[in-house]
Amino acid sequence: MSDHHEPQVPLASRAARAKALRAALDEKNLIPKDYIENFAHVAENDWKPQNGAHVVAKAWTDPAFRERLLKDATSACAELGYHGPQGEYMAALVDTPTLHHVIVCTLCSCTAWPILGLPPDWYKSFEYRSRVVRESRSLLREMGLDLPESVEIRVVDTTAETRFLVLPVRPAGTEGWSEEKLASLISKNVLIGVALPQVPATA
Amino acid sequence: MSDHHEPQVPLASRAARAKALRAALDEKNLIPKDYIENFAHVAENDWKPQNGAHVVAKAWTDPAFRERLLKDATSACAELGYHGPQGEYMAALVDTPTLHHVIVCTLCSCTAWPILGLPPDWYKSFEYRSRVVRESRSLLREMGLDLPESVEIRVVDTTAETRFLVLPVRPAGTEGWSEEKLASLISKNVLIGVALPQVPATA
Amino acid sequence: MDGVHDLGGVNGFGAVELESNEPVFHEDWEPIGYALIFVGAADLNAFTIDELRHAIERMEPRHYLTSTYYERIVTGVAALFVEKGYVTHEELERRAGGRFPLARPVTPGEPAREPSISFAPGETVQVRKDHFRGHSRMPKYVRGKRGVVLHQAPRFPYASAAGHGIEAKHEPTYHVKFDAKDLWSDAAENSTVVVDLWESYLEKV
Amino acid sequence: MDGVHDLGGVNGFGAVELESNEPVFHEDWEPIGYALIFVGAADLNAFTIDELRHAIERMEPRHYLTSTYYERIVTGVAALFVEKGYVTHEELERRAGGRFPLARPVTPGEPAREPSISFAPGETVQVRKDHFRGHSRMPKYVRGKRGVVLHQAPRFPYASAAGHGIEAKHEPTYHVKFDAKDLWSDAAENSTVVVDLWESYLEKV
Repeated sequence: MSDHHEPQVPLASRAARAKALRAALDEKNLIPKDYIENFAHVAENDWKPQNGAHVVAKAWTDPAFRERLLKDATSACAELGYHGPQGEYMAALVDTPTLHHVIVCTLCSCTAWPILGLPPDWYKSFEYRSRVVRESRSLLREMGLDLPESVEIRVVDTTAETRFLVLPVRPAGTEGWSEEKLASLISKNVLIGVALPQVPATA
Repeated sequence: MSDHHEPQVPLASRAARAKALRAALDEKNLIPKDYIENFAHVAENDWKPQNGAHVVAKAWTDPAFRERLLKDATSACAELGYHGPQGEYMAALVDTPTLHHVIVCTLCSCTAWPILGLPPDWYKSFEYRSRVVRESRSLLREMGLDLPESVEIRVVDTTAETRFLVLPVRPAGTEGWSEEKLASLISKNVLIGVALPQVPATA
Repeated sequence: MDGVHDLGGVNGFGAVELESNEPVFHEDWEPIGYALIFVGAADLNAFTIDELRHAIERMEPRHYLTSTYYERIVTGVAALFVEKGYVTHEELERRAGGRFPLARPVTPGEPAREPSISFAPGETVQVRKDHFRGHSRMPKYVRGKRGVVLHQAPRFPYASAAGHGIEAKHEPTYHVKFDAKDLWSDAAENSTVVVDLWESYLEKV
Repeated sequence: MDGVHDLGGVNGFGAVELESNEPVFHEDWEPIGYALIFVGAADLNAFTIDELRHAIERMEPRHYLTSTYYERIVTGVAALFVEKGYVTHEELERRAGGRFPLARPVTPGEPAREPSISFAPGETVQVRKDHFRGHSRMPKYVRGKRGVVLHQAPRFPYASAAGHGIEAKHEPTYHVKFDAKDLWSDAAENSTVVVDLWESYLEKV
C-alpha cells in the first residue's frame, strides 16, 4: 500500500459491515433465533461488576470464603452463581498494604466477564494497553490513583486463559459494615485495579 | 483516544494543511520569493538517478576514479558536480559476485538526494521499511530480484548521516561499452539495490 | 508475530480517557461480533477463540490501529467465516455496500514443544528468544527475559497451535513475574509485570 | 523512543508496490513541506533536521501510520513552527478549514556520553541495552545486540540531543554489521544488516 494508490471503493461503515455479516449468516440459517439479542441481554444484565463486588465483600467478611477464593477462585465465584464464558479459570489478586495489582491485556482485551462485566473502552484502548505495563505508576496517577513509592505495583497481563479480579485491601473505617454496604464501594475500576475503594466522608 | 470519542471537527485535507502552513509563513514574510518553486525545480531536475548512474559507469571504466569513490565518495561525486543536501557524506557500497547491498531507512526515509534523486514511494512505504531488514531475500524476490543463496544480502539501514549508493558488479557482455551506454543500465532501483543492471538481449 | 497489536511498552500514545456511567454497548451493532464468536466457536465448531485472536492480529496494520474494538471483533469473525467457507468476501461487500476489509493470510502454526518441561512456583525461568511469525501469546516485551514463576495454571490448548486451527496439545500456563526495570530500563519504580505464559514459551535457566 | 515509526522487522505489512515512471512529486502541494524544512533549518535557524525527524516521530501513532510521507513532513514542520512560536495552531486550523493535527509534546533530550569511547573497524561492539523515550536513531531491533564495526564515519551532532534542540556534541558514527539471524531467528538466510550508529549508542564488549 503506497502513498498514491488509495482504494477507490469506499469503506462500508462499521455498522454496515457488522450487519452485513449477520445478514449473510442469517440467510444461511446459521444464527439461532434471537441469539444476538439474547447475548446482548446477558452481557448487559448478567455480567456485571456488582458480581465481583459481591465476591470482594464476601471475602472481606467471611474468612472461610476468602480462603476458598484464594485457593480456587473459579469455584468460589460459582458458589455465588458467577460463572460463564471468559470465566472458565479465574484467580484473585490479593492486594496488601505494600502490593497493589492492576490488570491489563496488552495483546487484545481479555477480561473476566462473569464477575467484572465486559471491559470498558479505556481498558481496550491502545493508550492503556501500551502504557500500563511500562509506566504503571505515572499512568495510574494520571487516572486518579496516586500510590506511595513504597507500594509495589504489580501489573498482570492477561496473556493466556486465566481471568483475574483484584481483591483490594479492605479500607479503614468500614468496621462492622454489612456485606452489601461493603460491596457498594467496589466498582469495575476497583476490580481492575485502577481505583481503590473509597469510603465516603459522610459514611 | 477511545473508541467512542471521535473528534467532531473534520480533518483538513493534506493539500489544505500544506497550503495553510505555507500561507501562514508567507504572510509573515518568512518564505523567500519563489523558494518553494525553486526547491521543486531542483528536486525534479537536478537530483536524479542519472547522476548516480554516471558515478557508477565512471567507476566501472576508470580505475582511478573508482579508487577515489571508494575512499571518499563525497568528493568523488563532487568531481562530477554532484553534491548538495542529503549528500554531505556519501559512501559507495561495493557489490561483488558473492555480496549484494540494498539500502533502506527503517526510521524515516533518508536517501542520497544529489545522486539518487528523491526516494520513490515504495522506498518510503511501511511495507519496505518493515520487511527488507528481516526478510531481505524473499522480499527482493517478490520485487523481481532473485539472488542465489550463495550471495550474501547486506541490508544497509540509513540511520545516521551517511548517505549510500550501491556500486553493482559490472555485468558481463558490456566489454568496450562507453561510459554513457553503461550509465543507461543504471536506474534508481539499481542504485538502491532492489534491481541489477540488465543488459538488453539485443545489445 | 511481531505485529502492531503487540502494544505493551510501545511509546507515543496519549492519555487514557475514562467515561463515567459507560454503557456496556455504545452502538446497536456492537453485540453482533461478540455473539457471532459463540455461533462460530461453540455452535458451529467452525473455529476456536485462538483463531479469532489470530485473525484480528492478521488485520492489515493500518486497519488494526485505526479500528475500534468491536470493529476488530467483526473483522476477525468475518475473516474466519470467509476463510472457513461459510460466506464469501464478495457477498459481505455486496451486502455492506462498500469495502469490507478482512485479514491477511494465515501462516503455518507451531506445535507445542515435545517433550514438555515443567516449572515449579519460585523457579526462575527464561522466555524463549526466538521469533515466530504466527499467532503467539508471548508479548515481545518478555522475549528472552528472565522471571520467576508465581503460579501454575491448568492445562489449555497451546495458543500458537490453536490459533492456526491445528491440533493443540494442552499444557499448563505459568504466571511469571518480571521486574519492570528488566523489561524497560525507564520503567516505573517498584513495579513488576506478571505475564501468563504457556509452557512451550518458557525455558529452564 | 519505542514508537510505531521504528518499523524494522515489524510483521504484518503486505506487498511493496512498485510504480513505473514514477514522478518526483505526485501532487502539487508535496514540495511545500520539504522546502519549508530548509526555510526553518537553513534560513531561519529555527530548528534542526534532527528536530524535524523527532517531531514526525512524535505524531500520534494512529496518525503516523495512516499518513502519507509528505503529510508527515508537513506535520513535522508545522509542529516545529508552532512550537518555536512562528505560527499558532489556531491560525493553521483556521487557514486549513479543519483539524490540523500536529505532534505530541517533546520530552527531555539525552546528551552524548562523556567521556567518549572510540571503536575501530573490525571491533565487535554491543548496542546499548537501555531505553530512552526521546529521539533516537538506534532502531530497537539492534538494542543489546552485538555486531562488527565496518567503518567509522565523520563526526555529526549526537542525534538524541540534536533532536531535542539541546547542545549536541559531535561524535563519529559507525557502520556496524549484524548477522540478520542474531536480530530475528526467522530472518533471511545469508543476510546481514548494517546500521549506522552514533558512538554513544555503542559499548565495548
